[in-house]
Amino acid sequence: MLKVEDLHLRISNTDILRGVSIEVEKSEVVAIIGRNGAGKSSTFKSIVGIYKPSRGRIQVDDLDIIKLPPYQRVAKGIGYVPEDMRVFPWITAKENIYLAAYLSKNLDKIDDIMNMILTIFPEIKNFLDREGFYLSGGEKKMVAIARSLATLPKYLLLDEAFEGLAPIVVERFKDAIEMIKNQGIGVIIAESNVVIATKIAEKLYVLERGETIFHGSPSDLLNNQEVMKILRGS
Amino acid sequence: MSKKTGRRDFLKGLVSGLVVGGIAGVAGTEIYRGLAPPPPPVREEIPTTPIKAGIQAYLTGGGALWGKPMMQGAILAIEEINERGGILGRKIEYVVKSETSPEETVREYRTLVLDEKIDFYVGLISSSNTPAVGPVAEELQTLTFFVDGCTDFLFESVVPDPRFCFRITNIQSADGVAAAIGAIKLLNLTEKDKVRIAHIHPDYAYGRNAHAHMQITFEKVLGKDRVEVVYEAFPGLFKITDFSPYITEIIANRPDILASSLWGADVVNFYKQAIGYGLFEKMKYVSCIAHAASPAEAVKDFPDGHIAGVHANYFFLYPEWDKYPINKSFVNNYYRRWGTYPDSPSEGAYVAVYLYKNAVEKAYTMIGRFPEVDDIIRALEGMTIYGPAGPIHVRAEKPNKHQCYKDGIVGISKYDPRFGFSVLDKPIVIPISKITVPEGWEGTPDPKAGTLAYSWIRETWREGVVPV
Amino acid sequence: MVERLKRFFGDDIKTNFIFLTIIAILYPIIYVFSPGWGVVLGHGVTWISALLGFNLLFGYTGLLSFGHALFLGVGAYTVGFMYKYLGINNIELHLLGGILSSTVVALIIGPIVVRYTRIFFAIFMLAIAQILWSLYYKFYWVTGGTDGIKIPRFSILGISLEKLDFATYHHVYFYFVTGLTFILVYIMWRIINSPFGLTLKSIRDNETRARFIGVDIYRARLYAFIISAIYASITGVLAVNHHRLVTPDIAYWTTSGKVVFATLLGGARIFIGPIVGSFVFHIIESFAMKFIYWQMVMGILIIAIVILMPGGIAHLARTLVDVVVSHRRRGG
Amino acid sequence: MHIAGLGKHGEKAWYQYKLIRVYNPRETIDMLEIMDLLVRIYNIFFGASVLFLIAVGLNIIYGVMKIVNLAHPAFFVLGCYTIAGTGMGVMINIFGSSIIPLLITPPLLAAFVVAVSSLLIFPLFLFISGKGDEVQLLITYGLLLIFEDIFRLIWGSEPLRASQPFELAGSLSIGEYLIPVYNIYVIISALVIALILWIFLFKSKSGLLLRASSMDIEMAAALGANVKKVLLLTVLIASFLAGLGGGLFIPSASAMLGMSVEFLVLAFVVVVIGGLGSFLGSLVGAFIVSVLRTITLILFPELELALIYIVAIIILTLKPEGLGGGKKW
Repeated sequence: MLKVEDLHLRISNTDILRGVSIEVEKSEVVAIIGRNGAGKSSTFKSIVGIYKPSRGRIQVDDLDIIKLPPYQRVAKGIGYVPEDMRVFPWITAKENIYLAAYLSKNLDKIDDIMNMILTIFPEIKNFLDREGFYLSGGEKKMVAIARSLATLPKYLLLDEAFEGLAPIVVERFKDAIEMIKNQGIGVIIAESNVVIATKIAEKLYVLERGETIFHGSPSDLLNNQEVMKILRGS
Repeated sequence: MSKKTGRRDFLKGLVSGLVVGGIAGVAGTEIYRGLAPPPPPVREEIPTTPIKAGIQAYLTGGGALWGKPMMQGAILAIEEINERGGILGRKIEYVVKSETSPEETVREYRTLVLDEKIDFYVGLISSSNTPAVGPVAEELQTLTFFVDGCTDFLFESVVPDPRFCFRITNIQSADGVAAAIGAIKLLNLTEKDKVRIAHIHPDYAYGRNAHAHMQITFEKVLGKDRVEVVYEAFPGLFKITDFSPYITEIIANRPDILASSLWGADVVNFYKQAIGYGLFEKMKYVSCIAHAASPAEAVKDFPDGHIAGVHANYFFLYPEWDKYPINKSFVNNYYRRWGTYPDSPSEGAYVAVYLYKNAVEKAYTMIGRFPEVDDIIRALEGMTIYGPAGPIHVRAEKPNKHQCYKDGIVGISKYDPRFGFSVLDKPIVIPISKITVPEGWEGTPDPKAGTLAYSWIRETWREGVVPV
Repeated sequence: MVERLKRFFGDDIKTNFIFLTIIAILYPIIYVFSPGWGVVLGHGVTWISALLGFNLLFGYTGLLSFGHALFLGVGAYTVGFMYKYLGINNIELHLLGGILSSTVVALIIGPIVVRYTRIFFAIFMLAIAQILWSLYYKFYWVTGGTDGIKIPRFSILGISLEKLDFATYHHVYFYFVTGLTFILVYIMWRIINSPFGLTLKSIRDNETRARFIGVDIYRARLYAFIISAIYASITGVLAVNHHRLVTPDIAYWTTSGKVVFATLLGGARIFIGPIVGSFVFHIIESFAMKFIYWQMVMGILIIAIVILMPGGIAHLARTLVDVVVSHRRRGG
Repeated sequence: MHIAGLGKHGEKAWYQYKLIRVYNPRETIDMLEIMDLLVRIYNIFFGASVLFLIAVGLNIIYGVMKIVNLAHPAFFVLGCYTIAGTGMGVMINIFGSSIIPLLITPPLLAAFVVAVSSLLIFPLFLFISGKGDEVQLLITYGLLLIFEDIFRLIWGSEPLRASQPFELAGSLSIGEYLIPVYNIYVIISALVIALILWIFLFKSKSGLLLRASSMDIEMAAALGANVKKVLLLTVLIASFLAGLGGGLFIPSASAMLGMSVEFLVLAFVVVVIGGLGSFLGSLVGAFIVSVLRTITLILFPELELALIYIVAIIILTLKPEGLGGGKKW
């Protein structure tokens, strides 16, 4: 279980997070919903270790990782796909994946990893030798997720996974997420679109101004007028 | 007026008599016997506080080959004087500051005068720095001996009527002219139909002056149409460590001689790299300055048979030791104190301190109390003393007032196994009176080269005649 | 009370004037004890203009110029050429010439360089400054090369200072420059607190948002660049009248480094920062120069100050006031 | 005509040269002009080799850490001083005057010493990585100043030489021309170093990591890269290369205080022309700067320094990422 408790984050005198708590089981898809600037990305970056929270706990399978530097969190099973994908532009898609496997010391299992990736995203085969810079948005997304999978994570954090994608492609990614979940990986999606989130996730958290203001099932959320009002931004 | 003429006549006799024949003629057992008689009994109380000297020398970078010996020369003189009881009983203390770019050098100079409150100053190598410090010295009214920084500009255009500045080393024009005449004589250039000349000089006052004066001398003595300049380069002072592009260009232009005033680290880098390209086998290198400072380091394995200038000043082997004991004892003392042989900057600084001592003592005999700056200056003007390099005379009148003069010396480079470095061989002494603008000459500086000496040579020398 | 104190230590024009007045009162006293330190204060007051100009660009516009020596050089060589070729040594004409020539130079290069930001801007400025430096350095017969151009004492309103003794001359120089600095500080204060100044700050803080609300970023940066150039050239003009020597050193990149360090030392983004920084920098530099290994002393000081005092002296003073005040409040 | 003290070989060459000029002017001059050109090209390669060895480290550090390391040339000069001040003497004691070890060991020793010294200041690099440009520039500038005085403290203020390999290697005579063999050795070594570096960067796993880190080090960390180790590797490689360059270069010149700044100015232009953080750019830039210097020396010496900056500015305006392809290495 990935457990985030009472996370507080301060950056240059501004409170970004003020008590965020999240729980994710393995083989579970969880969505964090919130408007822009609500603290979704900051929560992710705190879990990955890019930001240093001032207070709170982050546990992976009962092991506290908040003191660990980012690269050790990867070894503990945190996989991360940032909002803008950040596929390395001047190396090929294959090298992107290969590097991730190398860094997480999974290079000996690279064949299995490639098999897994190609089952989830068969399309990747077509642009394995293309440099990241020349990939389209959807392709980049696939490579970014594949790259993260190459570290063999237990929990995969997808920041704004569906932003800017055509509706058909969104469907395609929904299937992929389903398949990833079935591998026994817990998937956490940060999402600003409530409709998509409720379709994919089994459990939802709503963030507003750095605080968790709601958690529960999709139907609970849709019925909660108060929270829905905030999310609609009125 | 009559007094003036008298002094001038006296000087004429001095320069032509003493200076030309001085090296062989004069012998003395005691270093520095000034022309003044010994001081009479004390007439007024002399303060016992020490005299404070400021020394400013290149301590780092490409100029350290000059700055270090200069500092050592000054310190040796101070220590000798202190050992014998000081100047009129006053010991000398000293402060050392570093010489760098003109702006910072001026700043350090100000610190010496304003904060350290020095009584007199000995220093400077670079011709960029003396014209920068000169006006400041006049403004701050501090007795200032420039050891080098020999550009003609200083006493011709920057401080044309100095009161407080003096300069020990021979003026640049004498340096460049001596080297060119040395080259003409030692290489028998008069026998050639045409001489192709390449130039390489550092890019500042000294290099530009050296270029002009060597060139005009070649043109005058050999005849203008027999001299062809094939290449000229002015690399920045101590900016270049890899001279190969320059070396290639020089060789590609096929000169007969390469006239150069590179010094310090530049000359070391240049000749080491030039050997690799065989430059020295293709032409004769005519340097006015290469052998002048730290020969053990600067010209350790310099190729034999080239014109070795010593800045027209001093090389420790000359005047020959057995004929001129002042030089012998100086070399011995210097070697005992510092473990190396003295050179042009160390001799210059050494003489500067003794000039001060002699002037103070001379002034004391006249006024009977420890002299003020003005008294010392009056004593210095027109004074002649015997230094390690021979007699040295302080000019009292324009042009180049307060410039010191001594005979120039040029030779041929030759490796000497006794010392383990290249020395000056077959030296020829060039009387200073023949190669420098005489006192009282009224001309105008050449507009192109900027110096009086250039005009003087152009106007008064006869073409095709070796003046010495 | 607390707010007033804090304002006083950062954003109040009075603080700047009081600080300068204190220095001006102390100057003759310091000069009597040590003329050398008097000269150092002279450097300090001379450099304020350039640092104010640099801070307008760096602290208020967010453009790090690593080539401000360019404009100091333009000012300095304008003076050099005015004297060498026209025989002019009136300081007011020098200032006028410096302002004109730096405006021209800024108008030529400004439109190109202000398109760039961050390290590219820094590099661009550095490269252009180095071009001018190498021209000063290489064209010996025009600029005097490394020997430079020597200029005599200046005259004010046609009154020559040539006959004054050293100390009097330096006092005249110091008070002339201080007076000028009062004016320059006031003008800069008005600029920074004008709508134009606020525009600059908004660009610095968030370029995209500024563009979004309709700010002409390019033009605002260009104006700031020109003002900055003029301020820097004034220091160039004054500095060479102080040394009475124009050399390529003043246009070399190390001079640019000094400008950056002195401003950061005082505190960028804070108005009084450059004013304090100018004096403290020159004091530190003179202190370091007393050592044989002065470069090492200077290097260590630079590193230590940048690490330990990232906000500069002005920021430190402000924080100290903060701490003292809150401590007293808690105690009382 | 008598020429004093020329030595047998020298005198012969002197006369030979005169004879050729007098008796056979036309043909020989054509041949000579071609030779002039070849030697100039050879010089350009030598100059470019030295500049490359400095600039490539500067570029690697900028690429990965985004620091314009003003102190980098001081690494190079530290390599020079290590050999000129101490190393060459030690090597001569060990190997006498046998040329091969004297060619090979000094650069390696210098590289080792410089790389180890860089460990001492590594925490400073760690501190400034990610800080503002002004902080980075000032701190590395401070380092440069400190280095200068450390050289003075340890090795004194006089220029130092280690020219034994240069002299032992002698000169190669091509026709009447002589060119120093040592410079050829430097050129070849630089080429070999460039090749090895290329293989490392483009064919090895660590090289892949370095390149990826230069594009997005935060992402590399999120994928499991130990940032500190990456930065350490970067600084070690850069300083190793600088030391290697210094050790290679010094026998043909002399170690001098103030050298760092001279090289900084040139290396900086190389980097700007070639492109910040680009391996290929260091090669291209070094070559261009070397060509420009040679051309200006022949045609317009007054513009020697100005011209390379003017070219740098033109390139910055037209192609701010430089000629080497920018981020692509």
